[in-house]
Amino acid sequence: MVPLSWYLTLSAALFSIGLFGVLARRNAVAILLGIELMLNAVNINLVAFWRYGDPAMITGQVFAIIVFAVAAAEVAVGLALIISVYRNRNTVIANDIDMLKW
Amino acid sequence: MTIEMLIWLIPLPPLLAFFLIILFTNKNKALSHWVAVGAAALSWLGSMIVFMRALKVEHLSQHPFHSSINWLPTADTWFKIGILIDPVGAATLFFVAWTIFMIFVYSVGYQNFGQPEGDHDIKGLPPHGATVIDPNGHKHKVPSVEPMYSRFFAFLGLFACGMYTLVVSDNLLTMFIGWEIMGLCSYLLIGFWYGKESARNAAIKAFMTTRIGDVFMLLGIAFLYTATGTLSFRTIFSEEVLKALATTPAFFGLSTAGAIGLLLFIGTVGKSAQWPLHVWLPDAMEGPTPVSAMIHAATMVSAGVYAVIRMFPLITADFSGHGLTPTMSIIAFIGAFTALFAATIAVAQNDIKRVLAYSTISQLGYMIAALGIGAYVAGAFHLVTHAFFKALLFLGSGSVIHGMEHGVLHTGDHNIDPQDMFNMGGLRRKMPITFWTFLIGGFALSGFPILTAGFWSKDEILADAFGHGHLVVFIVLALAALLTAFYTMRQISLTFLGEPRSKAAEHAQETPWTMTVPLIILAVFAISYGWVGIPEHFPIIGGLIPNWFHEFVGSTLAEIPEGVGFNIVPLITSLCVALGGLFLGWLVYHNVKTGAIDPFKKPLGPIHTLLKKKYYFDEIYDFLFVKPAYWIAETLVSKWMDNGVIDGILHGIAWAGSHLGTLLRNYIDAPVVNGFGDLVGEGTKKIGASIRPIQSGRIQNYMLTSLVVLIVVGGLLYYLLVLA
Amino acid sequence: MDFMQIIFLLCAALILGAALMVVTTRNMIHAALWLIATLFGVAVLYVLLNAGFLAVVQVVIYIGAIAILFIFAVMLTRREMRDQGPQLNKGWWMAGLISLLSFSGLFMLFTNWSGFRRTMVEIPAGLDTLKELGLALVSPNAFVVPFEVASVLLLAALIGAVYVSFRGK
Amino acid sequence: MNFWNDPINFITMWLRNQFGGWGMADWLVNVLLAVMGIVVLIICAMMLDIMLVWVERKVVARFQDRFGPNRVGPFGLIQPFADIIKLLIKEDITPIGADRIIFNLAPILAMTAVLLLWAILPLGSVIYGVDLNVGVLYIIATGAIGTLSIIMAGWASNNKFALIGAFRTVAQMVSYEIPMLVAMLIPTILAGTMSVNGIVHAQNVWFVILSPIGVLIFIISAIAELGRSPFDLNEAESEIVAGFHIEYTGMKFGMFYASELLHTFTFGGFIATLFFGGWRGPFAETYPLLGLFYFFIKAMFFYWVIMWVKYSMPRIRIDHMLAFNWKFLTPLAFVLLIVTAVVDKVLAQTNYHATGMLLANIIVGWVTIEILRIHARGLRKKDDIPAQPSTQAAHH
Repeated sequence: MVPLSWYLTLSAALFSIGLFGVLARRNAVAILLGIELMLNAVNINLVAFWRYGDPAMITGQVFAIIVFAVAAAEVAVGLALIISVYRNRNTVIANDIDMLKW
Repeated sequence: MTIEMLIWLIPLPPLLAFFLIILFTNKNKALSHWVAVGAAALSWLGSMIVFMRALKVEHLSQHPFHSSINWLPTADTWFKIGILIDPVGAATLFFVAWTIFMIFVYSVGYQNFGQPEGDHDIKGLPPHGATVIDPNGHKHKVPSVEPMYSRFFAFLGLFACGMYTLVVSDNLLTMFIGWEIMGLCSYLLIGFWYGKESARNAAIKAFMTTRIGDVFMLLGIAFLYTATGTLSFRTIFSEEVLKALATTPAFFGLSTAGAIGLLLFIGTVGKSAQWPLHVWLPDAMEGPTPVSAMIHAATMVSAGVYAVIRMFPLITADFSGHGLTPTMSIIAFIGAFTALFAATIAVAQNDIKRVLAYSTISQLGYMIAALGIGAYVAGAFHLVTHAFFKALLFLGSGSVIHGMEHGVLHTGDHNIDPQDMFNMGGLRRKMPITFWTFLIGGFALSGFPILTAGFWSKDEILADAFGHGHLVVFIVLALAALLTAFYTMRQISLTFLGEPRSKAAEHAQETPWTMTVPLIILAVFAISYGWVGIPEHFPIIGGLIPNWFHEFVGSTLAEIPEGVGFNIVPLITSLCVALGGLFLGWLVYHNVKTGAIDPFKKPLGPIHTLLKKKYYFDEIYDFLFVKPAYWIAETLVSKWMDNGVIDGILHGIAWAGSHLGTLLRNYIDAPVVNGFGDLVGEGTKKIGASIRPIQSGRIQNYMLTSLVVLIVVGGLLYYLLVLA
Repeated sequence: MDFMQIIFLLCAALILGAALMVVTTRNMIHAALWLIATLFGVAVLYVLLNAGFLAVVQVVIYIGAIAILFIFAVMLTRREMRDQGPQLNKGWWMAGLISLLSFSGLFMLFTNWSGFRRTMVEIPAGLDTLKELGLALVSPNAFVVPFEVASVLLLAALIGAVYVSFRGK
Repeated sequence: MNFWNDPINFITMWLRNQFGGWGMADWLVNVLLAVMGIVVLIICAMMLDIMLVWVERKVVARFQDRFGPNRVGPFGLIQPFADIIKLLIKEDITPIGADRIIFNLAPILAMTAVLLLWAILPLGSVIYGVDLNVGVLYIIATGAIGTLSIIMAGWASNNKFALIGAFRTVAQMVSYEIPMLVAMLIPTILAGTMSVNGIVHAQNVWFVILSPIGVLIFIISAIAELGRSPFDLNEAESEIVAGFHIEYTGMKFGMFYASELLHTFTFGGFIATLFFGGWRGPFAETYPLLGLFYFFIKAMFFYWVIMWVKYSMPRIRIDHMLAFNWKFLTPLAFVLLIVTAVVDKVLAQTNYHATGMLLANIIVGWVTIEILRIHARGLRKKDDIPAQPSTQAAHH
């Protein structure tokens, strides 16, 4: 049988990879991809803890579903923003989108 | 639905109608009056159901319909409001519902619904009539519809709501609220034709005058609340509370109960137009006639008497049965005096509605006097019968005026006042339904023996006064009754009998069914309602019908008052004054010719003028109160105190402040405070400029930075807290 | 090493490998497709964890909607499709360091603490987790409020996305 | 255990004993059996697919007043094999600039998405791949994979028409997924389970009687999901030549073609399963092979219905297609879902369940038609009567 710590390690690795993607990629879409990876890492954690905890307590799955909803909303709005920025500034490089200063 | 729930709901439909009409339907006349009349019908239906149920309950006074809710938190208790229907309430509800409903229906006709829009009617003035062209090409002048038709029904609805609230209340506060709603509505309705200056003044006068009474009433309520901690009738009228109130002295040698009663009574004086606050009521005739009926018969003035009846146990708390208490004496005096005083004025008035107005004051005086001498049932009885026949008379007079206006429009002679009785005459042929119903009402008012309701109620008051030995009151009231019969017959004769004294009267016309049907219904009540209160000891017919009213209403009191034993003196008196007065009136006025002056003018001379000028009360009040008030306001307060003293002080302060400000600015603010502020600002700016490059606007940099900081701090904490 | 462990390790390899490709590949379309592979792997993990519903939902939402959206977005921001120039920014070594640090920190925690279960809990016979999940989502005693809030969030996101990306007329 | 009562289990048991007798480990036997089952199912499906080519060609010919294939073999039955040979020997071209891996992966994924559906399709009372407790969602999930295959094909071809075709397809499929899912939730509610098997078992009364409008919505969105006429915008010849598979040749194109046909048949099967009792029929419980027969009859019928629609309807415009979905089908589906849920809850334990449900559907349908009529009248009024200067004033 697979111990719980394996899942957690996998989740941590996935999370770190996602984090790297968020921090290092230049393309804003790629940053969002990284965020998706991180969210999935979280979901693995939630479901694994549900399964290795008390399966009658459904909380882990519910949280996972809510994370799904949040992910969907985040992608929809995020991509809309990126496309909108792309139309106005003709770029999707995150570091070029630096209007948010002063 | 429980009956209590139904009672809660009774005041609601007219209120809803008010808001509906004001907010939504005011553009549509038909819809508006349907809403209003429908609401009145609903309330009427509810009231009738309540009344019928009340009749079925045995010992209603012990188990009245009562329910209350917590309303206002007062420290650790609740101020409760609720509804209460005991026998008095039920009887009042009965006549209130009927008259209000009738008045609503009547208004549809009175305000000329269905007639064309006026030629040059404007809002705020009575309609002037419209020109129509018939198929033959002839032009006719016909009455035009009231321009503010919907608004009128809205006000009527609010008014009805106030009255119902007052009747079903179980405590003084909500009763007072209903009372004040009516005060507002009477102001709005009297000034309904606000384009007329007289209407404006009348409205203000009515509002101000009743306000005097209301202030005292509010004082009384406050006093009562301080003394007992409650305003609920049932609690106040419990034996221990009454006893405590009766035995606690207040001021001027009055007991607390007496003092409160007196204060509350002053409210009644204002509302029911008793001397000396009677002056507003005749002027209130400026409003449309249904309003007059509403105010003078069914609702507002009755509300005053109703309040006294309600508070009767309190007023008579220290009444032992012999010898009136000071409060009661005052009440009896004012009532009796008003009864006679107003009756004398009524004799000399020519305006058909003014006669009725003074008659109302007089009759209310009757009731107040009856209550003052402890004749509880008689007062209540007269209240009910009076409501019916006075509503009938007012509506009848409205019908007459309406018919006359039709004649005026027809002839086109606008110099003729359609309300002046000397312009009428002979209308019995033109307006038969109005005539007969008016006759019934008039006879009831005069106390025409046996047949009419007025006779029984008046007779009971007289009998009570005589039987309990209040001879002065008895004589004054008998005199007043004589005068009442006289001026009633004078009115009937001048209006309906004889020959027409003007072109307008010749062309008067019977009014539409919406006006006559209420007249007929009310006429039925004006006759038949007396039969429920025939004393048991009356010769021949006494005992044929049980004296239901006495038992029913009387049971409201802790102990049912003894019916007065039969005595021939008051009966004879009342027969004499009624018949004599009627005969006298007919004798003098049955054949007044066109253009004739009042036959009484010459023999009475200056007394007639005095009466006609209403004892110069308006002028006296003007000199005593209004002028000084103007002087105080304009000269004393405005010119001297406000402009001189207060403004002077203010100007001085302003001058000093201005100079001080200049000093502070030049020597403290500019160098010290500003200098410091500028220093801080410049410093911040410089620091900001030096660390600005950190904020690159690049989101990944931010995140990287924050994560580095997080890891460093987290590592540090871990090292410090866990490892060390 | 039993059958389950083999499957798990295969899955983990797929997930991590694909995830690494997601963050390193130069071609954005490929990155999105690698993301899909990652998500598939995660779906299989859910199946291993007896959360079949979540697995299917994962496929429906992530692959059917989110990944498609990504591909659309990549195509709409077309100039970047040519994939010239570096795909990582100047601070990538710092980012890598931080990621590595966070992973090693978490890994240290996992290895140092021995309280984790080594085997799955038996799901009680007769316990239908799907039904339980459904009830929990709409039961007032459980998660109906978060659930509704999530739905409102989705609606807001829908309107917001349309508004933000709408070109106007 | 009788073969006729439970053929699959009979064979499985027999094989298990056989393998066990050879000394295999248990898990190995399980894996082996599963693989065998999958292979058998896929082979059956593919064989069916080949026949479907013939059916399609025959039916379209009859619709167009032709004979169709009639030269190769009796009734042209061998024609599909000839087609396959032709496709196999054609040159396999991968265009320059194409994304090679993705380009080759796409047709495989397209076929996979269809075959995945067969895993949960109950062919008889005991003949099915797996009884998934989230079966209804699974259908949507595989649909997502189909979408993915098309967008991959469109993008990897490095061709404008292909990309536009893929965009259109994705827009269409993602949109019509919603009414389809909602329509599938109706049998879910009525049966109280998402398992496709459970839904079949719950259909003592065919759900088409309980929810005729649900069937309509499902069929329409299924046609759109399949990308068949009148929703075949992804391969509209007059506009974008051939859409997403413009660059595909030989067997790669054949895969798309075959997947489309099989997909259609599969959806015919799901229509039958979800709303028309699936394999149910007289004696189907005792003799599952009879159920198999019933199932194929029904599935073929709906396959034919979809063809019927395809060959008798013109293609609609893309904005009409999207407007139809978002402004009509989706709201209607949601209204129907809510009504179904409420009526089901209210009448669940009563005898009027079926009647009430039918009545509710009729009312919903009637209201829909009324609203459409009023809307159409408004549109006509707006179109027909141009604003004219009022001539009435002259008369006064």
